[in-house]
Amino acid sequence: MLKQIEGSLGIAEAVALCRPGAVCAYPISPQTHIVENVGKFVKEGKLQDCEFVNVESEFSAMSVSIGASAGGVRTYTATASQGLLYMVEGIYNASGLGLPIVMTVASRAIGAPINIWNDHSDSLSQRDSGWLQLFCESNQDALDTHIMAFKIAEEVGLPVMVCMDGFVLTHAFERLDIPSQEQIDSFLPEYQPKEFLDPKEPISMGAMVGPEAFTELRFLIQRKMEKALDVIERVTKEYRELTGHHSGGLLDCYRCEDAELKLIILGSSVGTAKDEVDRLRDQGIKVGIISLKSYRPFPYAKLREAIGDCKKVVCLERSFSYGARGIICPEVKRAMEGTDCDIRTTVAGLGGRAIFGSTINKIVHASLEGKLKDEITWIDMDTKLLNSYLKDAEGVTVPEDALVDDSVLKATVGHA
Amino acid sequence: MLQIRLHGRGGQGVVTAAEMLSLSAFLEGHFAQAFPSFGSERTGAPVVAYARIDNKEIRTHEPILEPDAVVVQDRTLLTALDVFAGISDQGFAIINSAEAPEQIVPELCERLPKGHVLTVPATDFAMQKIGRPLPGAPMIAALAAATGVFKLESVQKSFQSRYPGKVGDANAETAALAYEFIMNVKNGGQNA
Amino acid sequence: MLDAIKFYQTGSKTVGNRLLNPSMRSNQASESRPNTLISGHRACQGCGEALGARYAIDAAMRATNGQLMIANATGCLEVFSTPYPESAWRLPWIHSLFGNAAAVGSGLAVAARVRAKKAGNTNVPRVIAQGGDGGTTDIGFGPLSGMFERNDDVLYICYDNGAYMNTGVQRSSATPPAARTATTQLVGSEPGADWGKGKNVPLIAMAHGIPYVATASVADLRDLEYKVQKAMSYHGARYIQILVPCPLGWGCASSSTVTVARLAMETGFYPIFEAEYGKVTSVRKITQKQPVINFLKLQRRYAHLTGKKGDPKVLARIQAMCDENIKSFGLIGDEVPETVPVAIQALERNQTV
Amino acid sequence: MMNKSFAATLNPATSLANKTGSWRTLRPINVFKLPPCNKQCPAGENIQQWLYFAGEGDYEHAWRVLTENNPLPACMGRVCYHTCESKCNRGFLDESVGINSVERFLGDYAIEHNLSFKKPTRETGKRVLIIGSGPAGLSAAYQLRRFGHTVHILEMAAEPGGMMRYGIPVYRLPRNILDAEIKRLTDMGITIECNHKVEDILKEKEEGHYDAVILGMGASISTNVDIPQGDTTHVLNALTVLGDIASHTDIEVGRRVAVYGGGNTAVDVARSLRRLGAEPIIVYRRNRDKMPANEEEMDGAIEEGIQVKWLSTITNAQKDSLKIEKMKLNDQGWPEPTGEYEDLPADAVVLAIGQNVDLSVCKKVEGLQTEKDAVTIDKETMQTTVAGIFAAGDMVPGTRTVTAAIGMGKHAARGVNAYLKGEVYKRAEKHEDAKFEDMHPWYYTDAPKTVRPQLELARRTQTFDEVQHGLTEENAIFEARRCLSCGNCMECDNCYGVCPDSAVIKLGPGKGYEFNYDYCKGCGVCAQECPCGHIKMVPEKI
Repeated sequence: MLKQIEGSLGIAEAVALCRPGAVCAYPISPQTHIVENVGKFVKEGKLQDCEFVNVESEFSAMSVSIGASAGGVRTYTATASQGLLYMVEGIYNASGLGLPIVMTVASRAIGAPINIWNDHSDSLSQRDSGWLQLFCESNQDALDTHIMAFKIAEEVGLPVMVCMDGFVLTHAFERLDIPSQEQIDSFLPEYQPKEFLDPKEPISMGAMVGPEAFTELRFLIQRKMEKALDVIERVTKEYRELTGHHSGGLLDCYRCEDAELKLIILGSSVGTAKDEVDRLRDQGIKVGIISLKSYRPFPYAKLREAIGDCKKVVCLERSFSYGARGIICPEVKRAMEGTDCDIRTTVAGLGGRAIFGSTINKIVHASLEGKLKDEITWIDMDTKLLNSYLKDAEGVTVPEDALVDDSVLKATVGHA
Repeated sequence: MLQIRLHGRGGQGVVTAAEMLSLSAFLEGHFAQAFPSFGSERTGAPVVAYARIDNKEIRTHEPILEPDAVVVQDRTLLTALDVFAGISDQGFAIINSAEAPEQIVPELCERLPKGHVLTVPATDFAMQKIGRPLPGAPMIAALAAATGVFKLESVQKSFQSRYPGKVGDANAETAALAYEFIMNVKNGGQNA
Repeated sequence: MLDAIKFYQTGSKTVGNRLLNPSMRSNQASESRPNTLISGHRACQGCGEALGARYAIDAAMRATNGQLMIANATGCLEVFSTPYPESAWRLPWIHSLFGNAAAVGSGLAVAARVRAKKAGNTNVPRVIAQGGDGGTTDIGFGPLSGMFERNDDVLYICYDNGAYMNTGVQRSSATPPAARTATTQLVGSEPGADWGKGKNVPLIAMAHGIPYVATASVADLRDLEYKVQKAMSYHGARYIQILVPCPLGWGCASSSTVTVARLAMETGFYPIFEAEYGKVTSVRKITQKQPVINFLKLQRRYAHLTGKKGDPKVLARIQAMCDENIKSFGLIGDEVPETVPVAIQALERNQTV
Repeated sequence: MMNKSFAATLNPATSLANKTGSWRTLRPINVFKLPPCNKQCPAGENIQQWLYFAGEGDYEHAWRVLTENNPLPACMGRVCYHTCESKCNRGFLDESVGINSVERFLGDYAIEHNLSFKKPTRETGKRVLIIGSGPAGLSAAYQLRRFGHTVHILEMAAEPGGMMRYGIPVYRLPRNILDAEIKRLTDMGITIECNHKVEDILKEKEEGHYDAVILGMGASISTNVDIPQGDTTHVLNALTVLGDIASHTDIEVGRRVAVYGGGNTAVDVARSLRRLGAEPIIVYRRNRDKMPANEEEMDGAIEEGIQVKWLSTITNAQKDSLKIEKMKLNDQGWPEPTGEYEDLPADAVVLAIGQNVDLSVCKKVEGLQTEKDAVTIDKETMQTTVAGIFAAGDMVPGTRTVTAAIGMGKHAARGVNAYLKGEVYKRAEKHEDAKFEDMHPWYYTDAPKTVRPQLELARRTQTFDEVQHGLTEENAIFEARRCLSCGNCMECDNCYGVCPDSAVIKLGPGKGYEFNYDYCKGCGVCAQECPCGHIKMVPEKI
């Protein structure tokens, strides 16, 4: 059914279609609208046999989710940014216990300084947590991915984070095609927990495991992750056939055929970039996009195949690893090890600084013109602002960035 | 693709207006998109919202730098911000005011084609029908009248579906007033 | 005639009593008690927490007819009961984290209700969340308070031994003043834990207005069992804090676990009471009042107070604390306090000023 | 079955594979200590144990345990001076347990319910002669009969019972009670031949084909002192007076009677005379503290209006009055004359200063050694210096009380039994003492001793009705339940409950507990919390 609704409401509808037994959340922007709507569905009876718990912190949101999942019901929660970090201990715990919780991360920057706007530093900080991390291009993709996430999580036996860009997607009003309850019921059967707390068959979950078995347990989680690559593809295929929606998957290629440059992008910037790639193609510039949908598990083989013999790859990263470089780029390099593919990365769109088509355009041109000199390049840096500080503080300046676009800076929040 | 930027202040329903605008277009079979400027929308603070209307899937999520139309819900913003920044030469500007456009934005009136810069006393209409200064419905109805891209009925329907009952009806009535007002201007009539 | 004589040799103070009608004997006296925490666990010799946990959970098992599950905070109890590959529990049990037992309990309660409802089953398993004082009064306090205010159907049991024993006896907010811990050592001019610090979680729990709050001790089994049973008769958030001596952390003989807990009650050091909906409804009266020195002298954590070099001023201060407890909780006499007692820390802080 | 996660999910109760018993350096064991009451009891009664069953209301079981050592509980529940109570550990807590009154309750219960002793399952064919049917003789006969021996008692008096019949006033021991308990013994097959004074022990033994003999004659001769006297003043001896009262219930002695002596006999005489309407006054050479008479009996005498002349000796008995010399106690507590005299009006004097055994018959036996007022015996076997001849009761050195006689009779019987099998009786080694310090007094709720309802004082002084009433069943249970069960298990389940490792196994009612050494870590909480001191921690062999 087609609806013109806010992305958050679409996610809430998707979650409700999956018939969870427990949903809990703590308010944090920009995730709030999702759980507000799920809570409403529970209260008005649209979502039955489900309890909505208003907890006092994200730590408890994850903990209540752990309890509910261990208690044998399908469990959902959502968070972002600081909230995600506040529940980190529980995040690792949920995956260690193999609980198939599905959680939306409405991706947002992490403070200090406090910043409510979108980037990927929150979700990517959890790359080693043992959760599957699926990124979404659009609200339709996010809606569909949530539904698939439950099935994937339950098959794999690990929790799944559905990462969708905060505000950009969560607060965007768009046309969404919502599958019918019958469709989803046929796709996602009633939840059958692999193990749960049941007085009929008492088990002790969460034992202390020492050196004698810890490595093996870790190995088994990694094995689940590797299996998850197949599961994601299979579930995606099934879902696409059911709905006709081109959502999900490990990664998605756009105009990659004969591309001399392939951009690797995660999240909502993919859509913006697609429009720009169309314009560049119209100008005869052979550029394509690989939209990375599954960051964990990382589809090394699939990505290598997607890059193929293209000699130039540029990543667009909306997060950063201090003291190192990008976070995505090293993974891409690992995928392309042994080839002569030139892989570089750009950092843009931090803390809500918008990514425009023009941003993509600049990156493409800079790459093709050999202006991306280092492995990593900061895009749309306000060097004037930077230098005004550096001059006073340290008596030095950095070179003015030729790649900066004043209108971009102006259009971002705070300039408006 | 038609790109619209809406300016207003927190509490005036700017984001809702953008959403209703997208819904109106959706109801007519268009692809549409609306999104706020992702701020924390405190009452009284300047707020920006965006909307896009197209006949194919809208993939981009970038903010609108070069709008085809600008809707200004609060005329006090005219002196505070460059609300018309990037507006295309064939663009439309709808301003919430009882005064004539020539009196408040004479330069813009000169730059854009005749009839593309319009004022509408949306707050007055809202006070008449809703009893609260919520100019969203009349403003987008005015945009509908000015551009002809979507119909008054769609605007009314979108508000009525969002706010079933009295509030929706009152919004629909204000929308009609504004629509009539602009059609009247377009047909050579004078501002009230 | 036998039943008419209410005097049973040891009255109700022992675990069982062959002279009592079986229906009146303690749960622990039963040959068929559930032993939910079974032998083979790795608790230290004389572990009060192991004892308290079995007392409490067995009682809850009886109260719920075996329809019970547990969320356990990180801590000694968790570590000694479930080291891979052996579990000492005989009921559904989960350990998640140190600070989240209350919230995991809430989640389990949700799941139990939803599953029962879906299955058309009216018999909903009940949930106990449990942890030590560190996991309860400190790191798990936020989730605990959240569970309370939502009135989630969880009984939270805090096994209070007054310090972080699992990590090597560090101070918690339940550590009493002047007590030695690894982070409040017996050095300096005021050895041991500081005065005027700490929090009284039972009173805080009462301030949430939850249906049931109680303190108990491993030295009064029947009182403990009664309280657990009573707690299970309520739905909503409930809190029981059980004093469980730690021979290691307190520096007492492993055989003294129950004795030292008893002295904590009989000296007024640890008031035993229950409260319903925020109001104290009964108080366990001291049966043979003893000076606090009798409690302190069994424990090396108070070695600086009880030997020849003991500081009489500090001792007097602890005695005053006990006397204040006796007064404000009405531990002697027939009365139940009309108003909510004031946390003992208030006295300390007032004196500090 | 659930599909369980690797390592992080465990099966229930798998910890049983971890045998924590290996941690132990101390091992708890059950010890059976000797309660002070049992230790004190001259009859060797297992008091703690029979109180245990009495407290449960299983009176027959309690009575059977009691009568293992004492066949005369109804009598003993009346006349025993119950020194056990003075040793009772409960005395440290509040008041001693009223052991004696529970004993009497059980004795009376057995009479009321016609409980009988079991006959021996096997007759040995051995014949034992017992001389004297007093408590020592009856006790010995009972124990021998239980062994299956044939027992015949020769009694010189007209009725059996010895001093119980002729030395103890009826108000303390109604004769129907004594008769009932003797009858129960004869029902076992014991034969008693009265009015048969033995003149020649060996002859009796030989003619009767007895395999062994036990001498159980009582101290039936009153000790005399020479008091210069005029013709008109009666000077009588206590046993004659008591015997006459027992036989005729009424005698003429006089109105004002001085009873000379400070022992139990003196008190018995004084209280008996009071009941006959006389005004007895006890004359004793020392003070109350040094008085050997039972304290309770003395209290009763004073309550009944009997006066006492302390620190006094009678130097001369005149018509209507006695000359008394005042005494004082020296450093050793012995009386010394002061040379001060006074007159005491009195119609008669009853001498109650001691009794002797008639040893003349013993002296006829060759090789039977005697000493001052007793025959010489082996204290272990109770055998005299002549093989096959044993002695018990007043005959042998030691305390001359009914209770002591019963104890000695029991040991003599065991001595005989061993002798008949060609063995030498060796007494069982006594268990370690159960001390109050080993107990856990906190566990015992305070409960005062139930005081036996006493007869109105006035009534008591005018008749020979029993002074002490028995306990009601209610009181008996209460009293029995006051027993601390010193050093012996009372099945309170404390060990079973307080074990943090669930390593104590409860075996079921009456069966006690077992330690599960597979899991017991040796913490010692069970031992510390055992109310009775029944558990001891002993070092583990490492």
